[in-house]
Amino acid sequence: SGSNSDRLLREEVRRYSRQLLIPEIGIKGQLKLRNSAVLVVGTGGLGSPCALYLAAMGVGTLGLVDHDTVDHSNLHRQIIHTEASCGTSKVVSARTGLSRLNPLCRVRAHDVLIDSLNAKEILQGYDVVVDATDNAATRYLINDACVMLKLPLVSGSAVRLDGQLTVYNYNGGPCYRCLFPKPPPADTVASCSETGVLGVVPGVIGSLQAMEVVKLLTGRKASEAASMLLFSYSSQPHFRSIKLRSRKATCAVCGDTPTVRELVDYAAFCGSGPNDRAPDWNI
Amino acid sequence: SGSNSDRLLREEVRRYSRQLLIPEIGIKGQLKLRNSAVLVVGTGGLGSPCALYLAAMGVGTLGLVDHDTVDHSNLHRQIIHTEASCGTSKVVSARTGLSRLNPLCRVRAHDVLIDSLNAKEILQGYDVVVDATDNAATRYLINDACVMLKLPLVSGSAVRLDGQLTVYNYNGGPCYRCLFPKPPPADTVASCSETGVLGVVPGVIGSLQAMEVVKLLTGRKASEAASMLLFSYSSQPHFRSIKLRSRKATCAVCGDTPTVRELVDYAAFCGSGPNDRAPDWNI
Amino acid sequence: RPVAHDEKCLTITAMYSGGMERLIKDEKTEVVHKIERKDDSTPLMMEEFIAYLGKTDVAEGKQDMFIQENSVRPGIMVIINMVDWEVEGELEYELKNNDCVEFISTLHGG
Amino acid sequence: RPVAHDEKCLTITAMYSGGMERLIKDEKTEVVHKIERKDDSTPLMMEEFIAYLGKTDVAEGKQDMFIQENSVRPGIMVIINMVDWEVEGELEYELKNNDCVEFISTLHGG
Ligand SMILES: [Zn+2]
Ligand SMILES: [Zn+2]
Repeated sequence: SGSNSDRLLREEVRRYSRQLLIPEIGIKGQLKLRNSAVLVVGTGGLGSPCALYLAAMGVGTLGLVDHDTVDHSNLHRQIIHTEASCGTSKVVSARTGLSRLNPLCRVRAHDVLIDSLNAKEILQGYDVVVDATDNAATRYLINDACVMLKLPLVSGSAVRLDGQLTVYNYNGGPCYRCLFPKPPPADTVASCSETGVLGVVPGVIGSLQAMEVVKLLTGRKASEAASMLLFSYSSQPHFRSIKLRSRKATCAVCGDTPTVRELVDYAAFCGSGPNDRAPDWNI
Repeated sequence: SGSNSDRLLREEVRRYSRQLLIPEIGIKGQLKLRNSAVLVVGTGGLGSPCALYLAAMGVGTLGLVDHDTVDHSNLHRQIIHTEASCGTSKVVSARTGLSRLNPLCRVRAHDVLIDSLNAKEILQGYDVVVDATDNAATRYLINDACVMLKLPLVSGSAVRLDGQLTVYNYNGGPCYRCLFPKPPPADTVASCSETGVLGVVPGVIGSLQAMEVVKLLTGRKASEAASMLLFSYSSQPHFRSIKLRSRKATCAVCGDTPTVRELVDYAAFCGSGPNDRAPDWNI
Repeated sequence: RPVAHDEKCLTITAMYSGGMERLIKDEKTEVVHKIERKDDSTPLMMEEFIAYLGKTDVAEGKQDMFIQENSVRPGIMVIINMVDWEVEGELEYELKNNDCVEFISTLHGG
Repeated sequence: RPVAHDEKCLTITAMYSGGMERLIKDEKTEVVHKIERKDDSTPLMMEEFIAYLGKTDVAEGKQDMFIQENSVRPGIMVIINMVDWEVEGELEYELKNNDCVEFISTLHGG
């Protein structure tokens, strides 16, 4: 819309004035956000606050990927959606929420199930990828695609009262496979549908994912060592930060002699795919 | 609306099913949320995510207090509001946002500037008060009113890249005045309008305020020691938890022989009131 | 008082979270172990410690949700004193007195 | 190596955050101080330490934004080794070797 890549528009100055005041961000940082494209995979509990804050803070282009529709049981945590959008496409509902908040944000809605065939095409052209998905198979898929396309990956997860947050494949740090070379047995993996989640838990982690994206886009992240943030509603203190290993030379995908050179069948690799859902729980 | 205080309605079971699955919450915890009333003072950067998550998770009655109108420069952090609501009342805009997300939540909009004359009347009847305001005078006012009405206070703040979170006046812990008996000199106090704030910083703190409310309402908080959570975008680790003193026997308001027995003139006490705003910043 | 280096007894805290606690007897999240060594020159390696926890802490019938092929099963992170155990040598790490070893499930939900 | 109790030199770390760093020379957030004592029986009290920081760390002309009436000015929190200084005795706290003392502005915005 006529936006110049090295100048802020008058309406951008008005909207982002409180961020322009911060030396760490300033005009330079705000321009970096505006000229960046971020892909958020999953518009559920994590993707809701993450996408809202990224759009609010001024990321110029946001991609959203989801194949699901909004359900009433989502609304206790998925605050980008609405009662009225129940039954409709999540990415369309999320795009509506973002445009209500910030019409300056360009939103690309990918209303598909991300898989080995389309993942690289979807990720191509983005500067950062956010993993806000809900199953192990898709987490390995997105990780491997990010390694192949050399994209940093902001990975969050939340189940019950606990959450985890890590930036993978960035600045000599590990990828998801470096930490978890073998997938967990399918019967040990718990999803939010099966085991529940307190609404605000993905809220906290998803907001922090948006913060990690800002750190990546503005350059601050380059000075930080690889770490994983652990969060729990039920522990004291609620947050702990764990020091992580570097990239593993023997990693199957990001190592020195990778054996995984193309995306594979991740449902087979994990013994369970993104559509293997437990039945809804009833009283 | 015909809701029974010891049973969940069918539509509540459907909406909150993922929380009912968590032993820590369950039907008992969900009923406690549903039968509670929480007052959120301030519908800005902190109040936006806090109110959204409280409504989403099933708090039955939410009060909102704000006298301000929505401005474009709010929207980089105040995600409950919309572009279309610019120029209109913040509490009305926030109520619209909450009803879009969860029509089961009863919202009371207090479209007033909270002050020494109306504070106790506004706070009366709520179970927990959330301080999501933006100035020292209002923070002392709300604290003193909470002490007088024996209400726990979930206090959050965010400026630039930093945030702080504490629960005051609860279970033998300190009140705000126990920690800060004297107000800071007016010229050392920075507001978000003057010094800016990164959008996601109040997002993180406001979400955590919602979590503290849930801990208070469900009873978990009773087993935790008094602490203050410190957050910074620019520190590693981002979160630290500080052990706080107990209630101070000599505190002017919550002490054994209080000298402050009625609400006072807080603008005079602090040398600066809620309406003393710095001029907007221009490039 | 500081612990002398020649003691034969190691105090090690095992912590379980992120869902791991559901594999542990009484769903405990923290168990302090006092482990006697034959003498002070016999090291306690992580591999041996994991096998020991499988017997002492893990609930009946859930051992193979904890241990697989002499290590923890895939999907469990091991953190030694707040550091990813890979940095410390994984199964070859030699436990020191007062170490804290955490076992955390990877979470996949969102 | 563990520090012996009879040393005359205390190593104390002062940290500044939440906006406090803007009162400090070069906006430093962390300054490590080596403080010589006359002898090992002369305690270093918090009141003396704050006066000392006012001279060494605080930028020219900003002293009265840091110190008021022999203590820190209202609105500054003091944290000793992650604990609110009121728990530790405030101005009467006696500093120990390797203590970490943080000065944090209270934030009021939202
Ligand atoms: Zn790797
Ligand atoms: Zn008090």
